[in-house]
Amino acid sequence: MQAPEHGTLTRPTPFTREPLRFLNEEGLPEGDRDPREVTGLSDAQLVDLYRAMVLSRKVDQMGWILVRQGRAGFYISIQGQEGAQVASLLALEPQDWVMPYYRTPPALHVRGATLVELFGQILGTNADPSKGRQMPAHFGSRKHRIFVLGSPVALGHVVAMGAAKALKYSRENAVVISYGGEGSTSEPHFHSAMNFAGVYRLPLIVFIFNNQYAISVPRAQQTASETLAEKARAYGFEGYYVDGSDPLAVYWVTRFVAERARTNHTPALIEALTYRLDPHSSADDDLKYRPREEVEAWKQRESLARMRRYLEHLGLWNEEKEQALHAEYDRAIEEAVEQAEQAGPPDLEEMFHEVYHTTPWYLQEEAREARRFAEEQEGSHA
Amino acid sequence: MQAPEHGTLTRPTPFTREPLRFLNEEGLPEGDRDPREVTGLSDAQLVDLYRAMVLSRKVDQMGWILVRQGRAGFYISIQGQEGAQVASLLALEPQDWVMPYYRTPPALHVRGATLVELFGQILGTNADPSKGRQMPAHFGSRKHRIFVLGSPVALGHVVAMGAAKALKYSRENAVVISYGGEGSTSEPHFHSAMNFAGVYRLPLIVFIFNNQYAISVPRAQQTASETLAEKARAYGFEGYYVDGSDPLAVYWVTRFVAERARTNHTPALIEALTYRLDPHSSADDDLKYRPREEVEAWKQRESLARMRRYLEHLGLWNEEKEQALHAEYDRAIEEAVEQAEQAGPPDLEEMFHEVYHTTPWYLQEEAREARRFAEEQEGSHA
Amino acid sequence: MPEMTLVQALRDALAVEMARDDRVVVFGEDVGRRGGVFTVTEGLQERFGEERVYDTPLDENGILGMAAGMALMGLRPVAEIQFVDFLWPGFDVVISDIAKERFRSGGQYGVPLVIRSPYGGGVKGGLYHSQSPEAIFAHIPGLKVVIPATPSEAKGLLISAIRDEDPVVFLEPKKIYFGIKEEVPEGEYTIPLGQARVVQEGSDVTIVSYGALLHEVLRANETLKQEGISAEILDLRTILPFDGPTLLESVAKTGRIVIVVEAPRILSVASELAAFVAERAVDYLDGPIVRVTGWDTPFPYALEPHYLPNVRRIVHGVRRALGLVP
Amino acid sequence: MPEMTLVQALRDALAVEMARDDRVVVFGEDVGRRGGVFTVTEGLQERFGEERVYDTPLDENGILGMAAGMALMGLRPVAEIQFVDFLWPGFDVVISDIAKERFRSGGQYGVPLVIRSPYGGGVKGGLYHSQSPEAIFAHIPGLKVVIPATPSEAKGLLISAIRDEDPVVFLEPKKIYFGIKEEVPEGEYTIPLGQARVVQEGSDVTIVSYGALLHEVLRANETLKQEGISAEILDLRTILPFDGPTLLESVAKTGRIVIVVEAPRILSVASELAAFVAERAVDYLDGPIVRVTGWDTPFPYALEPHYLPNVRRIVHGVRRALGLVP
Ligand SMILES: Cc1ncc(C[n+]2csc(CCOP(=O)(O)OP(=O)(O)O)c2C)c(N)n1
Ligand SMILES: Cc1ncc(C[n+]2csc(CCOP(=O)(O)OP(=O)(O)O)c2C)c(N)n1
Ligand SMILES: [Mg+2]
Ligand SMILES: [Mg+2]
Repeated sequence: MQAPEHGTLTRPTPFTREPLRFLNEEGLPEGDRDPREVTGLSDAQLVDLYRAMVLSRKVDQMGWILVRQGRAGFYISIQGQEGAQVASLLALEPQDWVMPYYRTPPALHVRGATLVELFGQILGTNADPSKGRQMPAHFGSRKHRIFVLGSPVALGHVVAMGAAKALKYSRENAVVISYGGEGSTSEPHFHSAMNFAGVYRLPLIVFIFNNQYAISVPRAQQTASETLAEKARAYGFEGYYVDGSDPLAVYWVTRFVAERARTNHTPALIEALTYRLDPHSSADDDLKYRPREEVEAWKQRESLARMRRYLEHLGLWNEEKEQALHAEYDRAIEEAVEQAEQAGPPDLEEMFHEVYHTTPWYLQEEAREARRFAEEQEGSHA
Repeated sequence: MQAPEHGTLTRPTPFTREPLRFLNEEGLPEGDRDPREVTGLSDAQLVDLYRAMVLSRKVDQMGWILVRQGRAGFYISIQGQEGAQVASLLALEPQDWVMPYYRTPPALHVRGATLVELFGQILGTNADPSKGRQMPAHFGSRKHRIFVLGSPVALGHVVAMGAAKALKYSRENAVVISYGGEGSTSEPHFHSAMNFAGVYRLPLIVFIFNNQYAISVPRAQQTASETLAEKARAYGFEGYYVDGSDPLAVYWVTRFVAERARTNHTPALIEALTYRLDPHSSADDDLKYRPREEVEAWKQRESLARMRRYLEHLGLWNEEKEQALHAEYDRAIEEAVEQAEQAGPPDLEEMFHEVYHTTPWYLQEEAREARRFAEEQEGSHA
Repeated sequence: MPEMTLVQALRDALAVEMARDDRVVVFGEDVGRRGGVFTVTEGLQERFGEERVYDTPLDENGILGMAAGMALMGLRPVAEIQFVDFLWPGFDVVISDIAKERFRSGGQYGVPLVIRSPYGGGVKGGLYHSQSPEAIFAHIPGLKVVIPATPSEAKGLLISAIRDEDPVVFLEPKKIYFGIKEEVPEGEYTIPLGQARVVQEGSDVTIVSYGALLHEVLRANETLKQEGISAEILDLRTILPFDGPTLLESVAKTGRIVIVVEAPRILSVASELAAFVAERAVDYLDGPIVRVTGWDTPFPYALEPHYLPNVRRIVHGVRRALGLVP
Repeated sequence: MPEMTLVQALRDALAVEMARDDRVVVFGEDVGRRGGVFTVTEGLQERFGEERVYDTPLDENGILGMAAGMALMGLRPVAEIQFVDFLWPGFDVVISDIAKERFRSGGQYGVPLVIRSPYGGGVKGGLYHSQSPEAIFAHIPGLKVVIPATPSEAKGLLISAIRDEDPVVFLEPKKIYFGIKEEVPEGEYTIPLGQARVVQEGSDVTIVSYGALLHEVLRANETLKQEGISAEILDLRTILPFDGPTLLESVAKTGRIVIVVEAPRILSVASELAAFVAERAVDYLDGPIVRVTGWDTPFPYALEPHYLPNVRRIVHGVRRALGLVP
């Protein structure tokens, strides 16, 4: 995305009690500021932003389908967070680095990851840049400056902190953004990452999706702090509380703190208030812990609807364009899934590669042993 | 110590930028409040407080002597923190629980631990309630409601949090106080303890000695937060910043938060600004990282001098009393050291006891083996 | 006796102990309202209230610290770690505090608590929902480590673990949480810790296993029987302190031993048992001590079917122990 | 060649690598101004500046996370953990991230870093300044684990560890930090990882050890010599991946093996080596595989002299392996 000039953004207010936002729940601008002016986003960029959100939603829907069809073993959804996820990614520069969390992948096309790669990861085939080594929802790609996340919640934060230290050491004008849910702020890794980022003034943005639940545990039982953004005080830097269903507000805040971090290494914490529209994962049953009505109410306020409404309000979008976009993406996604699947499963030997840079003697032995058993097995099936 | 009525204390101000205090650096009351009125401490109690501080200092001095004489293997000092340590312990009730840190032990006579027990721990003899199982500076005693600390910094905080949960569960009107240095706030355990204490509203007081160094690392490199007390905000409760060389201010704040916690389970963080007058431990050389003048300057402002000056100001103390007190404590300490040493080292079998409640078969075997080797060894020496 | 899955048997054990002893408190991520992501604690919060069954913030270090502190004060906490792969942020509490509390205090304090956690592969969980780290815990003096292999075993062992005076890491084979049903004794039912179970007597070879893999061993046994091989099958049950005497007795009889575990081979529990036998029973041994284990790699996702020991590999291991193959 | 203590040799290795490669960065608690509590990093901050040698907050999790992230970006961090007993708050970073980074990313990323840390007993350090947890790391695929036994070995192995593409846990025997001097090659000097060192050839028994205890083995060897026992002494050096072939070769020659380590016996590295030999070389074995180890207890304070393997216990172990005592 073409960036506005560096350092041109007005400064958002940190530590507010109410989330920063431009768009109200109907997607109409509120207050006296024109979000286009504050964010520097052109009309074309606004449309791009929306398109990327729609694509993320559609990738996500296909993820669910693949699980239902038994072609993927597991899935975890971005729905409800597309606006904040896409906008914050778009607010970055190509030289920046991204530490995703498990809800991030469906939006990573924003960083240039292809749909084939994304579905390769979900399907665990050779189309996955990580060779099918992890469960779905663990996409990473070095060439797109996306780290490979692990499953432990919040672990990425502390590693991202180290990556930010490296950027500063190497005098690269780039930031690291580390994503997580509000639950991740309870883990020790959050504390370590924040404290080191404050002490060393690192170009690190910790971006928290406060989607109000960590699986079944509500936000109020996660921490007693008034806001999550507030926690940044304990580490000597600023926290921003933003409406995560307003992509423009998220873009503004992220872009501002990223520019600042690139210039003078100021870390920042962002709390984006969102809501998870789906169950926690394909293995969850959310009716056990939250009322259907609550979910339905949030479906009315979520980012896609708001953003579309705003574009329509500006005269930049209509039903026809929406239809065309869906048709385009449906085709692209279908093709990508097919290609990803055709890449096929990894070779047996892949189990023993890249444990180390150079495979030691016993792993070579084990690889031969595994091969022998696999062949016997096939033999006996024949 | 005879307690003033519960709930009678005026509330200290949380989150101040300057440390709360009654006594200035010369030990004279400043401001318009009479510390005796605010704290509820009688003249006799003030003298008791001072006596306990002197005893702690003298126990500490003997600790250093024992190391120099090669009778103890290691020592770590309380000097510079006696005022805050003793006052905060005196502010508790017998039913409360104490999680010490390694600078706390010389003051634990305040909880009723005998000098023989304290020196038994330093010498690693049978006079140690923990049977000489740990290095010096690790005193604990169940009958005095003192937990047994381990060496890992901050680990006590998170365990103390669990103990506070148990107190609340069992509806006991008691608090747990957990001590640590400012370095301990960087560890994950601090974060976990604080967050759980906030979420469950636990009767936990985390008491931080900000003595401005963690071994060689200065406070400013430990964390970028403005004060340490500030960190409590991130967990939804209050932090108090107090002058740790003013025992009266420490008493007031500790007593207030302890009473409150016993009544309505409100956790609190206390930061006591102090200075470590000695090297980090008997294995440290502090001249490598801090100027002699800085240390000397702090020796002028420390708690013993201030408190004595205050008592003299009130006409409660004089040189004669001071001399008599020293003579009394010198004798008591000498006797205690002798008795502690005479208790003798633990039996060889003690190595295998209390690994488990009931010693499993292989440890019984190992105990026999160890005994055999020990006897051979003695045989060969004979 | 009612038939139960492993999950039901665990739930039953918790309910029995909670009803009997109000020092027993259950907590962890999602164990309250949600009843646990594997439903082990389902219904317990309704029955025993929010003070005795409750959700925690997302922080294993806090969970384990809370357990340690509660046990120190005389309660009997049963803490759930959602997957044992996620225990490590709280490992310091386990290794530095819980395991050493009784010893370092000269017996003044103890921490009778249970850390319950699902472990092991077989659920397509990839690197972080499949691991078997029991060997790490079993290297730590002061801990007990228990792994049940069937529903009734799970109940009896869990109740014993809760009543034990020492801290117990109780690892549950999630692969067989729901797949196996068996009759489980009602009410209070205990199985002593520290004793292996002789699942089947035999004379040609001793096979030791535990957890989910025990069932793979039993399947392999069908093949062995057909080949005329008489296996003595031991379920280790308690990994630490393990039942050395029963193991030695069996090897003295059979002269051959195969140890089957899921974890990577190097420094696995199979290694310890092998070393133990090689030190004590070398005179009885008529063949190599064979370890059938996971490979020495992180746990794979796409290739999981090739990772876990299966019937073929177990049978091959037995043949090696018997000198039938090189 | 200059004579150096182990500490001096380590410092020299760091200086050589820092001068050669500005991707090498050194950090940890008190390593900067203070030069490390054992003085290993003394003078490095003056020489290389505060950007390359710096102090950290008191948080091992932060230290290890920082190391992981920096390595991910192509630097070569050397992180000091002040005592390995204090590593555990950051263990999740080691086991869940560092060890698995290369594998989980399909080789897209690697984390070439070194975690330096003093380990082991012999300094009256009690429970938390004495432990030998190498077995825990050596059970984790993806890590390398290295322990030097002399000053020149320390230098050569540390330089190799820094240059290695994989993460290395480098444990330093603090007991002999200052007590042993030896000539150490100047400048760049490397010893390949993964290879054991034959310290002395022999024919009657193989003794394997590493770290500080190797010197106790050498002292025991004096007694053995007097008794006419010819020991082949191996310094394992790299604990993971360990040098199985050299081990087997030696046992094939001697037919007896004693393994000497400080850690508690159960699931110690001695157990792994014993299991390995029992699996592969049982035909060569003429006696039990003997482990001489620390006891299976937490590390004691007052009773430390009775805890660590000493000459008497090692000699006894050799006699057992040779069948001279039961
Ligand atoms: C260390 C760790 N503990 C537990 C889990 C299991 N787990 C996966 S996601 C999750 C909830 C995360 O909640 P939050 O951080 O709020 O993110 P959200 O899923 O709501 O986006 C839990 C408990 C895990 N993956 N890692
Ligand atoms: C987890 C852990 N890391 C490192 C150490 C080594 N160590 C002991 S005390 C100390 C400094 C503690 O500083 P602080 O918390 O400020 O307390 P102070 O000694 O200043 O009273 C360090 C690094 C330790 N004991 N535990
Ligand atoms: Mg959430
Ligand atoms: Mg300090």
